[in-house]
Amino acid sequence: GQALATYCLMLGDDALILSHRLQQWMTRAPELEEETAIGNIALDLLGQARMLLARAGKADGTDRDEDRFAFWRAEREFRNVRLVERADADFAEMVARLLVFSTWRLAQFEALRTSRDPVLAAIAAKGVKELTYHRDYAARWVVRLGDGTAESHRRMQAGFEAIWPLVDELFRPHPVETSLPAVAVDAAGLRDGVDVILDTVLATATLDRPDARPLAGVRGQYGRDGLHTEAFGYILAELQSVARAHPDATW
Amino acid sequence: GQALATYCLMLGDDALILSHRLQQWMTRAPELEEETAIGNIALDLLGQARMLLARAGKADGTDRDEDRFAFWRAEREFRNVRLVERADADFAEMVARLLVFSTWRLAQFEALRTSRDPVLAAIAAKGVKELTYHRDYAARWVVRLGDGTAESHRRMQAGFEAIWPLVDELFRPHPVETSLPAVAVDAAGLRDGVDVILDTVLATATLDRPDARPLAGVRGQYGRDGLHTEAFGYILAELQSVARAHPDATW
Amino acid sequence: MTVISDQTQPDELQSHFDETIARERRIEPRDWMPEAYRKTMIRQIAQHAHSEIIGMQPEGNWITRAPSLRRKAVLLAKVQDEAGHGMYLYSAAETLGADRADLTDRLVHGRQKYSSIFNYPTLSYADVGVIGWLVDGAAICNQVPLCRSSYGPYGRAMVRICKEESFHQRQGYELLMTMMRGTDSQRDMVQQAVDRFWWPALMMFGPPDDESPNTEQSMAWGVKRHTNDELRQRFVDMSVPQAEKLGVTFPDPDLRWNAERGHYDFGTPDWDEFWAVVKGNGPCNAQRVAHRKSAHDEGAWVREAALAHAAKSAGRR
Amino acid sequence: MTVISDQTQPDELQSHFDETIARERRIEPRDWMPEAYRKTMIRQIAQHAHSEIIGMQPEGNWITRAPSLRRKAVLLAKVQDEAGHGMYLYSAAETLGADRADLTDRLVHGRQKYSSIFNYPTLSYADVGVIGWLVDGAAICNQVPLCRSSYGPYGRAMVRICKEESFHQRQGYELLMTMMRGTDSQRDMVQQAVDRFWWPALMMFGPPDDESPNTEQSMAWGVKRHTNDELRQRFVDMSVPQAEKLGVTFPDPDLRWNAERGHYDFGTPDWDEFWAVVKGNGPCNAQRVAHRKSAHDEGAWVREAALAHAAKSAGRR
Repeated sequence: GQALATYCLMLGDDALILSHRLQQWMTRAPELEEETAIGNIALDLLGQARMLLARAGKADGTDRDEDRFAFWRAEREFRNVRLVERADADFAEMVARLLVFSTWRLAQFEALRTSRDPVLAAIAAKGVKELTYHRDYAARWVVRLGDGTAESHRRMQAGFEAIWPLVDELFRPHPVETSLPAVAVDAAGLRDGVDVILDTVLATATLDRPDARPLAGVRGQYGRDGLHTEAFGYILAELQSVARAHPDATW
Repeated sequence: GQALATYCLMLGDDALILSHRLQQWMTRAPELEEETAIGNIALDLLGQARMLLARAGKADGTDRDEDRFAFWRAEREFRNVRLVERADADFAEMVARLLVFSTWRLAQFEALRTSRDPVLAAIAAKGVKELTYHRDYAARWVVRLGDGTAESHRRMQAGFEAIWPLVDELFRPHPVETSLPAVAVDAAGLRDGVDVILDTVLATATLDRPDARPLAGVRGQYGRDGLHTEAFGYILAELQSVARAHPDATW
Repeated sequence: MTVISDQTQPDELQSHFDETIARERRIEPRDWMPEAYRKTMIRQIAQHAHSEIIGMQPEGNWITRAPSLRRKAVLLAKVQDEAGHGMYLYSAAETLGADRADLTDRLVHGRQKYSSIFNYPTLSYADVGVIGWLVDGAAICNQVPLCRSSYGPYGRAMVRICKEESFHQRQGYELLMTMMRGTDSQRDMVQQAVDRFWWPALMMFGPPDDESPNTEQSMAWGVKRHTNDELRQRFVDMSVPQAEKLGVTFPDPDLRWNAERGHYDFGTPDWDEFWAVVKGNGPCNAQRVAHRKSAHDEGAWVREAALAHAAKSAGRR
Repeated sequence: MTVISDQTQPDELQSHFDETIARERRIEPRDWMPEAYRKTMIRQIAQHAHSEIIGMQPEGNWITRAPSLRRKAVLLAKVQDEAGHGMYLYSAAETLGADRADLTDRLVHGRQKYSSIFNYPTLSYADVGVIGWLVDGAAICNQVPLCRSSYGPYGRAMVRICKEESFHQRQGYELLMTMMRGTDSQRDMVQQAVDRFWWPALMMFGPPDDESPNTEQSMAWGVKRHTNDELRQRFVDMSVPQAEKLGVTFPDPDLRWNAERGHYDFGTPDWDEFWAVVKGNGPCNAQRVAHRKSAHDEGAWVREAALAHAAKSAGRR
């Protein structure tokens, strides 16, 4: 059905766009070990995105493939949360976002393993292991940087301050999710579990939990509704440029 | 003829792409006065580009309009020198490039005023005044920054060092130019005049003339041949994104 | 300008000021004025200047991606005009003893406001047109009366600014007209942009009169000429026929002609949203201020160098 | 590993080393080795490591723009593999007493070389395929013999690296095959990429034998197994049929089968260009080193923080 397809796009677009932001770190990371770790995470998320977008094309009956969704949709048709759109100011902001994102997504995927949709359940089962690694990787860096030098502490705190307004949106229930009981996960229900983990990591890292207010939507619309930040158009211009320059090509 | 059209594209693309790089300064300049000055210069160059691209479409008999050339050509079809492609590291690099570019283009346009092609001659006549302003604006900033603080001196020198390898290409004669005697300007012939001016400004600014070697081409090809730097694809992805997303639209 | 001798007594100064206002003449920089008037004017002009500067961002966002070279030139010129407006407005504030660097500092540290409309994102090229049509349109409704501001330099700056804004407004409307004659997806873009900007545009006139505490004093001083609700009504009345001509609708089910009043009735803006955005919690407040601050901070070495060079040059003369 | 007691005399050490080499056995980290051998090995391994790291850039340039998600995943995995290769190679160099931070420092200050091929720009997605096919292909020709390097850790690293490189080469060739079956503009892209990379790929084998002064010693030590010209010929012989199958031509009018020699004859690379690029004057030398330096410099605070945190954690234990 259309609702399931849209739900798959939500989960798929989250992964696709964060993977894009992580791809931009390749050749720019502080150490080779980080190049390979970030590359791995970007690959895992890209893999999740591909399965989810492909699933969307089956679910909505259009049989569109992953590339049709990735390269030929307009900005309004992307359903990712706005958290994944922001360009990273520095490595600290990258790991701050990765910690929040992967903690949240892991909680989602843990619940999705028992989804009534068998494809989603299988994707989730595979993803749980990956996301656990992503979260632990991010948490280790958050702790290292939070409890490292004065400079790294300052940057790590600033990284969380910068992304925190985008966190609330992760737990905002969406009609598409609520229309798919036992298939989709109730986003609001994930909040407590995620909070416990984030608070633990922040405390270990000697960081303060930001109390920034949630970033407002526009006319009650948020990323899940196709309403994005100004950064998003630039992402798509880059992501889609080669594919769109050659509409009849096969790769 | 085709040669005249190509020559118009060369001159037009130089202006179009440098204008793009200057447009990226809007809302980012160090002072409001600089926002307006950079905006003016970007507008002048954009105006020159529009006339030249339109002229190309007449000259080659295809009647393509300015937008057809700007938004629907592939990277290899752009004929601008590589100097205009680089992203500015800072304000100093921006004014360094602007000084070199506008001094060179002014010399070109002064000569083009007597071109046998009446349209080129008219475009050049109008452009000379604009380019004189651009050059003087850039020169004033080069002097201010070169002979300002230790920090600004360092940055200004670094700005010239960064762009200098791209300067040689400006004076490299191209077969299209040599095939259009009395219409096109002999690029090599501009070198001495430009050098005198640059040396004067550099000396006034207490800066050293860099002795960087020219940036190599690839298989003997340079910007004028459609061979660009890696930065160029990203420029086009952004520049052409909206136009290409709506191929049947009118604006 | 009226010259006041140094010996004039405070009471005389005040009554002279009051008389100037009452006769709708202009207060000039060297005239005596009550401190509260000076402060109010500085705040009003600075906020207006800040709005021009911050207002460059939502539109500037589309310059490099403009879909035709003509539109690119139009947009670039417009954003550049806004920088120019900012400059004259800061100059007008300086005639009151304010310091531009200090005002900029207040802006980048979030201690002085700018128009809340710029805290909404621009999400398609249609937004450029809608900002021209509705946002500049609302700004003009607000600003035309300010051309008669009792403070001379501000009134004169507004004359020039309003002229340019009208030009921008026509260009915005013309872009939308062209897009509405284009493809379905262009028409969708326009309608979506209108849907996003209509209510925020109505909020540009400020809170309802009964919640606008400064209106009375401002009107008495001749620095404000109409109430918020009057201007809002004028804007709605002007915009509805334009929307019909364009072929778009406003997202307000209560919008209809009231023959009795001779005006359009319309719904109530979401004032909670308005106050949230004013207090810094709109979709782009943090982004806009951070962007401005980063440009300002990254330009510090340039400004210092210019000062250092000027000092050296002065020394050499 | 052969254990040598502390009392062994220099002459005995040398003859033991010579014998190990002569028997094509491996030198291991704790074995005695001549200083010249150690230095040569460090330089060779470091340059190879640097090549992997710098080689990430030309391909990394296309990750975010890959035209299909499958190609994106393949390219991302490949670039990530190169980071991995860099890591084991630096580790191998460390077994000889080199310090990775020091080697990185030499790279970012232009004091140590990397393969010149990476000083050419990647200008279309076809370049990704051509780098896989020709550049990785040439690298494999160079590297397969190094799996038998007399220095153990390097030889073993090469086994793993060559395996992955072959995989990359096949993926590159497969991309080109797909593109050649696509549109005219895709075929043009492939041919142009081949035209740009063919001669630089031939130059990857180094200067002609008569201008390659170190070859003799390197072969004697078993750290080099074939001459530059031998490997170049092998690569040409291998590549020509692949090009025919693909449907592209190499930009060399002198390229033809020589039945007498049983090899392809081919033209002379532009050795002036080769030496210019080696000396730092290729189209991307400055860009590649500046990019690496900037990543390294911007990561300094992260590395410092990691050290500081490790020290704190150790103190707490």
